[in-house]
Amino acid sequence: MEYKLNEIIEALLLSASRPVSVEDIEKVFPENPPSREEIRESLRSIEENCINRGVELKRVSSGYRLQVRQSLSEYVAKLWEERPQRLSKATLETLSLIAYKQPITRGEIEEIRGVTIGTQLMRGLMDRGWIKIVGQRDVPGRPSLYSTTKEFLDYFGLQHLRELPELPSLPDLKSLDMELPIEDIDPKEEVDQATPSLN
Amino acid sequence: MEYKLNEIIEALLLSASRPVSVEDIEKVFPENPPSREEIRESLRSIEENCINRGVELKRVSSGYRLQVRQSLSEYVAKLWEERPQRLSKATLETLSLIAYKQPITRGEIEEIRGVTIGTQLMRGLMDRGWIKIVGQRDVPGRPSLYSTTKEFLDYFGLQHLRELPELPSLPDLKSLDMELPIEDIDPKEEVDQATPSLN
Amino acid sequence: MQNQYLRIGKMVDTKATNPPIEEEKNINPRQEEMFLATVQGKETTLPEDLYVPPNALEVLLDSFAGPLDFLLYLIRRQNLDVLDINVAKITEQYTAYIDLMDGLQVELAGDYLVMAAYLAELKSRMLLPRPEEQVEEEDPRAELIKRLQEYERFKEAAHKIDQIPRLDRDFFAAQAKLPEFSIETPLTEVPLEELSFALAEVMRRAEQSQAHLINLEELSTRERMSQILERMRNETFIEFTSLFNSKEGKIGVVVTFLAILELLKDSLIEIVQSEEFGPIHIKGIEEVH
Repeated sequence: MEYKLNEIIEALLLSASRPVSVEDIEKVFPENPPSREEIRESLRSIEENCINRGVELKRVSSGYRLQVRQSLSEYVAKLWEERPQRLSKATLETLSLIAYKQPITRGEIEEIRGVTIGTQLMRGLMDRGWIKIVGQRDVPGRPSLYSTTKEFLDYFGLQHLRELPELPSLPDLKSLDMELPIEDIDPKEEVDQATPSLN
Repeated sequence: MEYKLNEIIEALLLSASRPVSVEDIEKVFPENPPSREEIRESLRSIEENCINRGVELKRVSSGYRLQVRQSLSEYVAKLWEERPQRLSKATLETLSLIAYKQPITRGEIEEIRGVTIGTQLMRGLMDRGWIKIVGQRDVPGRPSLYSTTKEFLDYFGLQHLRELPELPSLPDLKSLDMELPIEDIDPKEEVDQATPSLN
Repeated sequence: MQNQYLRIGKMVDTKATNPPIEEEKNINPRQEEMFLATVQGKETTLPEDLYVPPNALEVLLDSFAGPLDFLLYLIRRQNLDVLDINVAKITEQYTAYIDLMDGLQVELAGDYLVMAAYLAELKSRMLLPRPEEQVEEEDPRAELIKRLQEYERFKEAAHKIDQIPRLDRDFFAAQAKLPEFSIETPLTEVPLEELSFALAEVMRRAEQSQAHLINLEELSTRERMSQILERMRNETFIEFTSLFNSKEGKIGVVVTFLAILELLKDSLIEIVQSEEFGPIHIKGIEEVH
């Protein structure tokens, strides 16, 4: 059984696009879940078995994850350089929906685009570091909410989302002034706003 | 060195988000790349080491992929918030027509299916990278010819088109004489007419 | 509707007598009962294994991939081989359904009407005497049969393809967290405008542009929503006031406040206060166990 437990946990770690917590592991067992101690024991054994493998077990704030060894990053980078995939139309549309409508679930993107989105596409965007999961929507299935990242902004040379181009079909923007008295703000203050640090 | 090669290849397999080919692996070495034989040897050893692990090495159309052992899918599926999309009848029928009769035009698909095919359906299939345009038929309007892609095979865990299930055979219609009672047809003849064609 | 003399067996009766809902449930006519529909004086049977609520025949049609699929269903229901079909009878049945749905004002996909026209034409061709010299000409029925057979092959193939284990449904690709790395040759340059064009196109297709107009103000709010959510991944409770940064000025405060309201509206956060006049905290929605 413990043997099998290692296999299951490894499978979970390698298939989730996010860190996996002990509670997550507990929950995948429909009945007779292993004890937390057993799960932790199994995680320790997976960690030990990673010696001489391409990955290592890391503990982060929200759980555990298997991560490609940093020492092998040069090879991974080469693999990514080799195929400078053009961004497909599907990718661009998905990315733009996440950028402009974040936080948004995959289902919501699909609804607007009218076509289903392959998991690969979402993973591709995550791998590039352009999008990340920021939470779950509180509906059945608890779908992940995606938002764009700092790397996304960096890539496009932006500091803030609001620097994204307006939508071509956008109506008169002057209506914005009506709602917020921009004139009242000291221009110096506005410069300060360029660093909204929440963290 | 060979030892290290296993680690590197495993790292590549786990970081590509697509199947990895022997050529892909060869190219990540800036100098002194291992020989293809060494790479294949290493892949075999990774495959063997997968026994008692949660993953297995599969060969698909565009290369090798580490995937969660299918027997563990039930656990993994529990961790996924979003249930996988079902493919609609329309999508499956269109996809199978393209798979078995490629290259084929949209009009030809419509004729056999007896329905008009929405642009969304074709775009959905293109978005997911399962079909592509490979040319134009030389008839008025020069309609696009579609075929399936390697990604289509990858998605279904196949290496070749010929691994697709056999297309049900079409009984010969010449033997069909509406004037004659059906019983007159030799049943053996019908069996002989089985001519599965993958084109 | 009345002028179609439509009468769908028990269903109409049931409705007319207005039985309590429980009773309707008890009837549960799904597999067993057979319904008779009378359309313009002709009797036809509705499929036994499909319960067809009045005015919801679209549901029936939705379960077919198209008119050929529907025709095949009609044939199979009589346990007939495609080779064995009586074209005239099938045509009649098919037409009866189309009329029935037309009578119920179900919006039919054009494909079904095209098929009806095709069948009618076939029927008329069969009524015409075949000229002696044109022996070569195919029996018009053979044409229909050929189409049905060809379609059925791919219908089956589609079914088989659906059974093949596939990625993300039956098996899962293994993937680890990537190490940190920087790519020297950058990925294909994407002009920023392409992003907004991409979105504009999606919106146009979705024909929802009205509901989805996004202004720059909204973007700041959305960005802030993401930031707050992300912070909540690490902290369960965040003191309300700590979300505001005075350095950001009035606009910053307004944007943060709007973001909190949006998150609240989307049920992504809760606002809690442990005691009267105590500090206000925001917290994530409890995980459902």
